[in-house]
Amino acid sequence: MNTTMKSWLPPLALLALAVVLYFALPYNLAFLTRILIMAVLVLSLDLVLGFAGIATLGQAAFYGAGAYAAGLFAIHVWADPVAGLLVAGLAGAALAFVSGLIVLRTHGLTLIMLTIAVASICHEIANKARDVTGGADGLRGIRMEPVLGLWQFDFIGKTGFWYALTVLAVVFVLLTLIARSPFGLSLRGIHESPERMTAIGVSVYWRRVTAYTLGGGIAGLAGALSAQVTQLVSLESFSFTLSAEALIMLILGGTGRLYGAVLGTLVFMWVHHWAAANDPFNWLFVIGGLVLAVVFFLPRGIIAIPTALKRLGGRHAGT
Amino acid sequence: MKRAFHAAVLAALTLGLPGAALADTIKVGVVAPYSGPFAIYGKQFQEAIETYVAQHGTTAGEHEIEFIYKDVGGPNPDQARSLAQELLIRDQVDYLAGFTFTPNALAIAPLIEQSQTPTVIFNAATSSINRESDFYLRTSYTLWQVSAPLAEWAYDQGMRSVAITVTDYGPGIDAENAFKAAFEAKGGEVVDTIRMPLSTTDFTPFIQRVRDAAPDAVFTFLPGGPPTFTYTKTFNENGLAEAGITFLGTAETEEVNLQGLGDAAIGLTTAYHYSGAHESEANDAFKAKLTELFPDAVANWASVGAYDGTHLIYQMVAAAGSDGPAAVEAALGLEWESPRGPVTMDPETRTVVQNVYIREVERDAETGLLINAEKGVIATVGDLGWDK
Amino acid sequence: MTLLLNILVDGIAYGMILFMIAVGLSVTMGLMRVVNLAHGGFALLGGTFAHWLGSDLGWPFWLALPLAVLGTVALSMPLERLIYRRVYGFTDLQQVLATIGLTFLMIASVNLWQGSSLLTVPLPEGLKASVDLGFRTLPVHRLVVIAFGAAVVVGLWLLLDRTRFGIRLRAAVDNRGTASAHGINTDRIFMLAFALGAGLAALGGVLGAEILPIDAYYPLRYMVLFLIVVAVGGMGSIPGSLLAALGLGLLETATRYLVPDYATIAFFALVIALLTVRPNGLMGKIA
Amino acid sequence: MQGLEVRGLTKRFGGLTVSEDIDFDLVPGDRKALIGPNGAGKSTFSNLVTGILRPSAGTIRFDGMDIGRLSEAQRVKRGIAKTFQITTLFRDLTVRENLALTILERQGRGYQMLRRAGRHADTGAEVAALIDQFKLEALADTRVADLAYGQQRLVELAMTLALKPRVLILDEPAAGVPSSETHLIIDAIEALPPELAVLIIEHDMDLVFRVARQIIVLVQGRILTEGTPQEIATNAQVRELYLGGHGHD
Repeated sequence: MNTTMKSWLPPLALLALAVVLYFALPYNLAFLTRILIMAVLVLSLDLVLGFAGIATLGQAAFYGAGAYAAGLFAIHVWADPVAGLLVAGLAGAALAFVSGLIVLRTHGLTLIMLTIAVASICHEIANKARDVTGGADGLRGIRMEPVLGLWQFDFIGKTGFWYALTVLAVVFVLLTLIARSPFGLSLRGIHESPERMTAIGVSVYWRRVTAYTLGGGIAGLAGALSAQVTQLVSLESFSFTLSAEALIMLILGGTGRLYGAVLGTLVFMWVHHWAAANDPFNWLFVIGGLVLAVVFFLPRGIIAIPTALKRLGGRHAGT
Repeated sequence: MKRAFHAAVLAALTLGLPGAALADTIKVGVVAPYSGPFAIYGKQFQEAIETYVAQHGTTAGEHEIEFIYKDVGGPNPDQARSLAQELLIRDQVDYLAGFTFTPNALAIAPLIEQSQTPTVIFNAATSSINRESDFYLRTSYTLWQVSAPLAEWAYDQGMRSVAITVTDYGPGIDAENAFKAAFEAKGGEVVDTIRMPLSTTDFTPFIQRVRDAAPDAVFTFLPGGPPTFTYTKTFNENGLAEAGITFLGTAETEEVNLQGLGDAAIGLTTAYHYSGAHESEANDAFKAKLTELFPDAVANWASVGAYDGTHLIYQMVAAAGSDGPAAVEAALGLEWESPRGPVTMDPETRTVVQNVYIREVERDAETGLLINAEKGVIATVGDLGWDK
Repeated sequence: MTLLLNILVDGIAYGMILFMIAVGLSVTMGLMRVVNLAHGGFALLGGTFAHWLGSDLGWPFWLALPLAVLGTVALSMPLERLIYRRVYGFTDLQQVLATIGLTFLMIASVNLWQGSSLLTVPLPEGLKASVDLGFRTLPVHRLVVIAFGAAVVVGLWLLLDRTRFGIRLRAAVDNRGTASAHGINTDRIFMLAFALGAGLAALGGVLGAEILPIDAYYPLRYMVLFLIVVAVGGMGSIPGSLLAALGLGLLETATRYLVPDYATIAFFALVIALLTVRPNGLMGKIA
Repeated sequence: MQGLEVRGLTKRFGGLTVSEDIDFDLVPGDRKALIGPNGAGKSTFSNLVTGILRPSAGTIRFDGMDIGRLSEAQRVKRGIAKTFQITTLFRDLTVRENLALTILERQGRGYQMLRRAGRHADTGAEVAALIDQFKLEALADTRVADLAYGQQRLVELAMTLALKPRVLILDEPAAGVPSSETHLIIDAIEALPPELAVLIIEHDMDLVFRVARQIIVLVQGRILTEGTPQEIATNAQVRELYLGGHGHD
């Protein structure tokens, strides 16, 4: 019981931080909402990469699929946000399943390249299918109904913030449950020793396809949030940059711990925001330096800071 | 109206109104890329704005004007929208400006519609943006505006067959449609239409295909930077000019990267609304002030879009202060002498009506630099893409 | 027939540039097991030096080219010592993060020094001319690129097949542990191989600047392209890199001649098909 | 018939024949050992039986059914399990988690996503029983990476048993274990359920002669001879093989 409470402490602290930020930065709700949405995407990557050990640089494929699915669904079928979320999740999962069948037969660099190729093809298809997607101009005309029929998306972004925070919290709880479930345990097993998993009768391939599909679904949710809040979807949702940034945020925070993903997103986006506001021309120095510093001094990510400090403190205390 | 909106926002935030008394300071939020591969746009915008301010002071009518710059990084509608929201809510800007990319401009349509914020587009060139809100005003151009007159001019010069090569994305397709429609309407023949992938690095295959088709001219549209550089080089090296194929373009020979193109650029024909070499007092004054403030700066279409945009904002502020709808009303039909020539803000399309110049790249005898020498003028062209 | 010749000539010229830049990446990835996303950064550095020497200082191309390559090599060695040496021991993901961070710093440095506009390398008159091939004309510099590429192939072959360094390098690629157990100083091999890779990237960057123009964001723009060459060729295989670079160069050129509208989709689809059938690349050694 | 029935099993890699025409039976209660010099094809044989490799010729039947086309995972599900030569445990997980993971998979619960892994009473009971059987109580919540090597081999064995196999292949169960800890392994093997069919592949002759009731000698991919420990110990060919020039590793 005690350990259970302890393991919920970091996420609860993050939730509290989100609420504090809401009141502390009432003018920056749009920015905060973008962090929340990005955190959902990075969480999906943590499932795929942190838990299942699938190295990918193409997670944007599912984010984009979700964004376009949610946008098109809202325009042509029903502008209900929650229904749109579900459709987007399914779209992301479906694309992840189909591409995963091929991509997950490989490993290492080849796997990374194939995930990039899938996202690139999606990008190009969305660019080509200009009549449906609006091409490089973006998919416009998304006008959402109120969330659950109660809360209209407002100018300041209050509804958007709480909506995105709720989705993030649900995804977080879901992933926490999955992490502790037999399925989650088996993913850790695959990460550690795929040979042994096969030896105990598990088809590693199908287990990875399942994890990849789930991750695709969650990335689709993130895409849907972006489409619904911004009311526009652009080709950039499929971009390599997005996949790469999500990966950086995840490794920055620390893989396999969920709250590391959220923390990494928060730190990266905050530093970006701050550096871009102060000296946009040179902000790459800041982010490059930050990334190198983390890799060299905190190889397990920002979540390892307490341990590192404890070790440091312990040394001083002489224990 | 505008104040009412701000008051509503603040009431919603249940916070005090720290600078409520600043009725005499009008803030303008400029959203543009200042980082990443497109940072040059933000730089051009900011230098032009500061040039205008240096020439005309910081007051318009009885109002102080203040500019706030925000970095959007690149085509990123999420970021554009979030920045616009921050500008409107926290900084309480009364005007928005900038916008290099179409999706970024489109993403803020619901915001400016709701807050009734006049928004001056310095660059994004897709006609249909202005249909999304009455608060969009554009001081750049649309692709139809320059491509269609070029097609007609080409026909009048005796060119009868043309191959079209455009980069395969929104603006490229716009340019292709505009040119094709205008050229065929005149009776010309488009012998080949090639849409080149956005990621193309080696253009030889397309250039060779054009060469084999042996048309009178090739019309092209490319995004600025590396693709333009490679395309024009390849065009030259594969001897298309010698084979009698005329290069017809628009923004390809813009001034910032023009010197980098080198001798390969000499003789390229383009139709565009601004040439750095345009001879007029307004342009000379603009360029003189610009290089006085920023010795390395080169005036190009992005600078002039921002410069005229700033002029428009000054006029609106002088006429209507922070009253958005009144400001737009005041802007419609406005005429002024821009560094590019005479322009009018079209009341219907809210894009400037302007001259389109036929130019040819030459080496300036005095400075030894490459310039877009104006060879002809097609006067007062509106946004021809508005009804398409 | 002309079409076929066109594809052949353009594809080979393009492929040779890809080869020169990517071969160093393949060797370092095969040898040091480093996912080095910063490799394109060395091509950028070479291009930037060449731009500075040729354009800003007005030095002749044939002087600027070797100096740019040497400058890049000179920078790469301390970088290997100080940063990469530690990166070798990292996990794949940490390597990705570290080398991306390094890429950012390289871009930011070039950005600060030379700005974000195009960094052109002025060519001598001789290279700007075109030669008549009978069925078409071809710029001389493309021929020079092909010649340089061929020279690099022969040079690498001689180096790896005929010199002690080459034998040791190959031994180290095949089995690092055994090589070092046999008294081979792998630290030195690593540094030299790394410097060689960086130098080749710089050479490819400068010579290829007509097709892959240099600007500060070069390493990010073409990162995927170079990595695809390595993946298709097989990590650590030099013949594999050559085969992949020429193959992909021809493939990309062919799709652009034949199906320009769907060139990108066709290109990636074929890469996916190829990598699915041969997950370790055409000549990959490492599973 | 019950158990494993191998007929004419042959494996070639290119021109090299590593297993040739092997006939082999393993029925419930068997305690057989496979010995032979290095390169005799012992590992190849076990890989053929467990499905890591596909045979070039011959049949493998289990309970009378041809399993030659089944994947490794599918054969495990039917009850053919193997321990590893080198331990490939989940080093970052605890002993308890290693066992629970294995049992949950056997129970077909690997795709359960929302229930906590520790909440299945029957799984927990089985884990506890195995921990008890292998005397691992004190180490149950220790990460496997922190265990001594002999202890890791015990966990390895416990995990394989957790699959409830009917045929158990022990691939060098004592490899790398210091001689002071070998008795742990021998005790554990002797305590295996009597109805289990066990095949031991081992270099350590002490261990083989302690636990095997039938010994098969493999040389250059072929069965040289087969017999009780006494028969093998007195077999001239085998003595020649082990005491002669070849040596035993």
